Amino acid sequence: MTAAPAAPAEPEDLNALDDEAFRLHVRRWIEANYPPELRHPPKRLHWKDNKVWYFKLAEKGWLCPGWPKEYGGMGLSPAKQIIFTEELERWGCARTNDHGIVLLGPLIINYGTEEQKRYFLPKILSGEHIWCQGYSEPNAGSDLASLRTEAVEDGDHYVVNGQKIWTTLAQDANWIFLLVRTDKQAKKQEGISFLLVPMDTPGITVKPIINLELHDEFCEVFFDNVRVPKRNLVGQINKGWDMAKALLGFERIYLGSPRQSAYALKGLRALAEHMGVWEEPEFRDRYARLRLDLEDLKAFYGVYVAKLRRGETLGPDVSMLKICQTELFQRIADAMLEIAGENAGLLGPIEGNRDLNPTGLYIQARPATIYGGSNEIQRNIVAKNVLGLPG
Amino acid sequence: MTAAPAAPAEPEDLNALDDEAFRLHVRRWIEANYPPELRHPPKRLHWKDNKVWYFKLAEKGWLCPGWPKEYGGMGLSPAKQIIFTEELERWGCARTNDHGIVLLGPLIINYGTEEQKRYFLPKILSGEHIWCQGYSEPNAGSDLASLRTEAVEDGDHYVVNGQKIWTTLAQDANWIFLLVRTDKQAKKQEGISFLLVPMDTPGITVKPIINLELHDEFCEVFFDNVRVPKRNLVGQINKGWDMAKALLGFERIYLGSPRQSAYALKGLRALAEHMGVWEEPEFRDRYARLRLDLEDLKAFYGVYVAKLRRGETLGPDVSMLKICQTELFQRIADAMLEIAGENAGLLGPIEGNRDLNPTGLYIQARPATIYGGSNEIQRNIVAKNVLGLPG
Amino acid sequence: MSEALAGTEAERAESIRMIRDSAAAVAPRGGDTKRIRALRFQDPGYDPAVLRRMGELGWIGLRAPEAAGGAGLGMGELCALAEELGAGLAPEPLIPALLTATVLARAGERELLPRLLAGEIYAPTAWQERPDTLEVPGSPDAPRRFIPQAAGAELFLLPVREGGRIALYALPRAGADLALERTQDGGNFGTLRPALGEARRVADDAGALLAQALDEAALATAAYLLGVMERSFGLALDYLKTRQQFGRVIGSFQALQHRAADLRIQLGLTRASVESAAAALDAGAEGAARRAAVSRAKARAAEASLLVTRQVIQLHGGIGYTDEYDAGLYLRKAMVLANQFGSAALHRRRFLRDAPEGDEE
Amino acid sequence: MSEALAGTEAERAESIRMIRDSAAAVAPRGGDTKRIRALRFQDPGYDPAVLRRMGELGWIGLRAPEAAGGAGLGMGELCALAEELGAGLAPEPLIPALLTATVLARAGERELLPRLLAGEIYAPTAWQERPDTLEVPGSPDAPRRFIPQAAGAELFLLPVREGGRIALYALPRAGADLALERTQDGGNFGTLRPALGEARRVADDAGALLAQALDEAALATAAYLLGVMERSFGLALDYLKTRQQFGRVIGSFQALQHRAADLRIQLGLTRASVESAAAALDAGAEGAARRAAVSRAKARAAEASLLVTRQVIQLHGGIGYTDEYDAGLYLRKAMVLANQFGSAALHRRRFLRDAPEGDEE
Repeated sequence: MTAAPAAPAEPEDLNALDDEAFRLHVRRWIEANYPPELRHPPKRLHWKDNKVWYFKLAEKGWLCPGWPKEYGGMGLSPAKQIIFTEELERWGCARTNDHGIVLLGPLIINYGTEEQKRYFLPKILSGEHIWCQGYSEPNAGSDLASLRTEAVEDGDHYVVNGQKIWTTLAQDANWIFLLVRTDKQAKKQEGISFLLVPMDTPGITVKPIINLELHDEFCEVFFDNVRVPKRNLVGQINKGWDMAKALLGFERIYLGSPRQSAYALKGLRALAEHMGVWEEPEFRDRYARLRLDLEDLKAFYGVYVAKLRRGETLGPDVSMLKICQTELFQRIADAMLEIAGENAGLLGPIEGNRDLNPTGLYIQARPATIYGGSNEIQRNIVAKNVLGLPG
Repeated sequence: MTAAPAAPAEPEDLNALDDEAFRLHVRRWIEANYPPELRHPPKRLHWKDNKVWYFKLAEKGWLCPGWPKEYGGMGLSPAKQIIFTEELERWGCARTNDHGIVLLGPLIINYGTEEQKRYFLPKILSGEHIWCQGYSEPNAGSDLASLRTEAVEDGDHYVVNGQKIWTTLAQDANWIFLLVRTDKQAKKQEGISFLLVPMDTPGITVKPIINLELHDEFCEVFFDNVRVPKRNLVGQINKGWDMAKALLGFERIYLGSPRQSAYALKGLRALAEHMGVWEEPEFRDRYARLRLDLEDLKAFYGVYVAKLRRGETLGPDVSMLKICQTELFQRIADAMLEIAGENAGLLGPIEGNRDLNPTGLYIQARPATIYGGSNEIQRNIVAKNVLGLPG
Repeated sequence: MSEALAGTEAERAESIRMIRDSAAAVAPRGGDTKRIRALRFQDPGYDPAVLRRMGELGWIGLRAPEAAGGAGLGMGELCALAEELGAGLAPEPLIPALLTATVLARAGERELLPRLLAGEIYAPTAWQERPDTLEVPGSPDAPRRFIPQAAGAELFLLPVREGGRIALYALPRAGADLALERTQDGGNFGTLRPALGEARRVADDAGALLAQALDEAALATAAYLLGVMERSFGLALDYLKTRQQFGRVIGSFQALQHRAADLRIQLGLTRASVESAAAALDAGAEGAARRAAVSRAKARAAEASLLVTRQVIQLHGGIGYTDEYDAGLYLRKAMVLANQFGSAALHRRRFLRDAPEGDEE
Repeated sequence: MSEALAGTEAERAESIRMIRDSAAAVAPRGGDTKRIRALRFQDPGYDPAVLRRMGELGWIGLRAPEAAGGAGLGMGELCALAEELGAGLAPEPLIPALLTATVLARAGERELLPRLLAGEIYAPTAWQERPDTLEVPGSPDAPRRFIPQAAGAELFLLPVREGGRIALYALPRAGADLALERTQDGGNFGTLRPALGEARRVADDAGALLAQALDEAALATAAYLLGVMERSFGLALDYLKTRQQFGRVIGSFQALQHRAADLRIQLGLTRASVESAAAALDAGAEGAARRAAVSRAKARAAEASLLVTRQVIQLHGGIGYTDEYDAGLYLRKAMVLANQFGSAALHRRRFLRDAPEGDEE
């Protein structure tokens, strides 16, 4: 791939471009418009820091690559969405507060009423509503069957009581979409519904969780007799989990994107050069193994991208990508720590150089195998749903 | 440790020697008496090949280190038994057909009648009875609860029907000791009894199994209405498994002896020199890891030997040694195969040199993690009986 | 040979599907271990009639140009074929036979070629002077080692350095100083002491062609190993689903489930690696990029095939260690092929040397 | 120092048991993370009063000869103590303080020594000029790096090469060019630019003593890491036994059980490695054998402590990733200490160089 030539006029239909042209077109715009000081942020950014980028995307009409054009999205094919994401990742663009874009929007588009579509979608596009996602609970992480936050009918309202956890950037959001239990008798994932709730409703308390990065990316959100109008229910009552699950499928390939490991491997190389071990044969063999793992991960990822390109849907085997990617990321981070000498103990980067940050990466790599369905759960899925093993 | 000086007279009480003196005494005798052509046999030897060594040991009175002196054994303390075994392993002595010595003898000494002791023990010491062990069954390898070979009372006989498998050197044996089910109603390991059966009893068929070493070390043994006199029952009826299990404890530390891995690591070094990779830093790092694993395994093994020396009994944590030892052995064998180039495909040793036998070792290492309770079972034991994790 | 193959993606996929189908007729996936066992541990270690049949099907000439009587197909097709043969454990030396035929066809030799393409004569290339190498020194008198299934050879193709070039000689088996050693899979390796007096020169300058063909053989071997892994894993999967212990099917134990998942991931990575490397070659990758693609696939296949085949023994427990059970056949085949045309260590080193670094690789 | 300690096996065991008991009073096993948290991320990163208490208990002088006011105890005692401190995550720089005191005591210095032994003054040795080394170049002006808990130092001990010898200088903190960096565990590393004009020479020829004491510090650090691993693993074990998911205690899932078993094995190996190394030193091992024993233990502890502490995060899932939960404290402590006094890679190389080969090792 070569450097982008001079910019042509904006094409009418981005989907009509061939993949390479589309990629270059997107790349050019990102490189010209992304705030350079926000490249490769070491931590997830808060709204106050990333909104400039959110609004730039919104202004360009590129905020919602996956939404249909009629709702203000780019209407990109799955293959083009992947390229779009790859280009964002390649340039080290920060994730925005994107739960409205990635999860809620598609859900409303698929299951919402006309009124919900008209009310909520434009406010996501404008940045007026910033959403957060209330799925996980203290006793229901990978196990939604144990969901306990409940919504009880009371006239034309539901009354919500309970607690959510690992709610990403809840302190930045003014709305939350929730999975709540509406039928206590129902078994397993039945009896769960999907509710939209303004964060300023009385009875909601947000408590940030400081994580090992010493960052408050996640929150606990408490619900104490929170009254939610019934019109804020999306889709059928007691069918919330089915809807939510249907939308997780497409997200899963992103957890397997090799970009994170590719970025980490560059960091490993830079660190090895800094530490003077780059030319050591012991290190080179280890590095070669990691590079080969990365290249094979890219090829493996390519298999799934090709499926999307052919219009196929992804099966449970995409879990394998997530396992590969996250564990490779960790092995690279582990290698960084091991060659860093005493720098492995520093709280910040080496000599203040953000490209030499073994400890930051080591800690950042820890949750990769936990979130998005822990790798233990992913292996269960592979065993049962791919290999057909019992129980 | 230095070379042995000139031989002193045979001491009266070997237990009275200090450990170093005992070790040298044993070493000297082994080096002088062990048939050199049988050192480090690549495969388990048959009776016709190893009986010369059996008789040498018998003649010296050293056949049964663990038996009390009154029954013709050496009466060694556990610590001295370990030294004795270490010295046999160090010199690469072949295992004899030792099931009578190691397993049956102690069982009869502990649980047998006076008549059984008087009849059977001398015939083990003389080599007249060569025993094999009938525990495993096709559907009860690591799972004795599933034992199906049954013994039904008929007058003063039991009638045995069923099948044993993985019976080591059954084709060499003239007696077999059996675990049989005598109570079908009993649960789990209850209802199992211990029977002694001459191999020439009508209804017994022995079928050797060719293993991946292309060797017939193991056999299947079939029982078709085999009549066994009731006097051949050892211990209480339906308590056979308890007795058998009590004797396995002491055996387990041997499965964790570092000698096998130490021998393999020497082979790895010789192969690395032969292949010209000995000086390569990539190889040296790998070799260093394996050597460190071996040295730490030796230290870990030492912890258990020290316990025995202090007269303590070994708990379920000794399973950890077996896991460490067998998996290290395999990793060394794997490394050999990987550096062997195309020699990794040879059926025999490289250039006929028995010290350069990567494929022999690679295949030999496979069952190490299967026999003696598979490593999966061992990990279950550690989790449940050492760490107290639930069922 | 380094030019991109013609055809759309769909046409390529169809061509690859066809070759798989035809392979299944000769070497059914894991279906004929009785035949495999009957041929083990005796000379020549394979069935010459089956090798002839492979010739008739155009497989030996699969990579030879159509003008030379070959099929002119791509690495995609060769890898698909090799994978099927691996899954069927076919002991016939197709890859060495194809190596010789490809080199001679590309070098313009036309006299021997027809009989080689037809599988009438098995003529392995005796290029290797030491273990674990892809280099061809071409010493006139150094013994040539590790010649696959040499017991069945009628002729050896002998690369010999003459000045700066590698010439090729054809040396008849009859009268040649050939020593045979049995291999784990029941076949054999030959060691040949060259005697050029008996040999006939058949090509003048084939060094580059040979290097290229050795790389293709390395990639095809990776594909063969992929087939071996897959069938081996399939055996374990069947066992996990049927074997009972402690009153449960053992495949319901989570530790075994997770191990099976990890092996399945290795299969996925190996397939992606081999197929993307084949696609890169068929798209015209040259020089360092070509070598890097091959090395990546071979390094993966070598390591993963050893891992999978030995873990499959472990998943079976005792029965996996019997020669009667088929798991051992796959283990032994992986032992023979893992390091052929370069070990994982060799290919890792070569990959790091040749692979482009940076964002756009 | 390289002479064997007196005492029977039982006497040694009793002495080691006593030191463990006294440690528990100051640094209860995993019992006081509130104190630990209160000291994090502010200077000096530990409690000077606790360091003084350690001095009063004779810990700083544990390895110093009795004639010099020390306790003259063995590495067995030091490792037991360090292990307890690790289990309690004690942030007080006992090992660096002991390093300085031991070197000065053995070198015959008696002026500073009493206050150092008493813990009144913290005087780390500023020996390190680059990361991941055990060598002491003693350049007069090169910055000395990675000085543990330097924010609390009143004095630095500065090794300086003079001719073929390493002399020791005492450099007061006041006025010294010292830069501080925070560490993951909430403590700090100092970088000191030496200014010998302000320093006073306190020993003439301490190179060999320093090398020996650095090895002892490396082994003590391995023991500290053993304690860290043990408590970290204990946390996970408790969690596995209580946390419910899918209607079951998660410790009943076999995949987690097997992982826990593997971590327990690493604990067993690390303990065996550290204790056998300490015993070897106490039995009088010298030179290469002494270095090999230390390197073996430190290599194991470095790798195993990183493995265990990060696996413990994984076994906890989300909660393990919160700063509020204690699992992270152990992870961070292992990050700081794993490579201190030599990384696993450095010690593996040194082991291979120094360890005797052969049957009787």
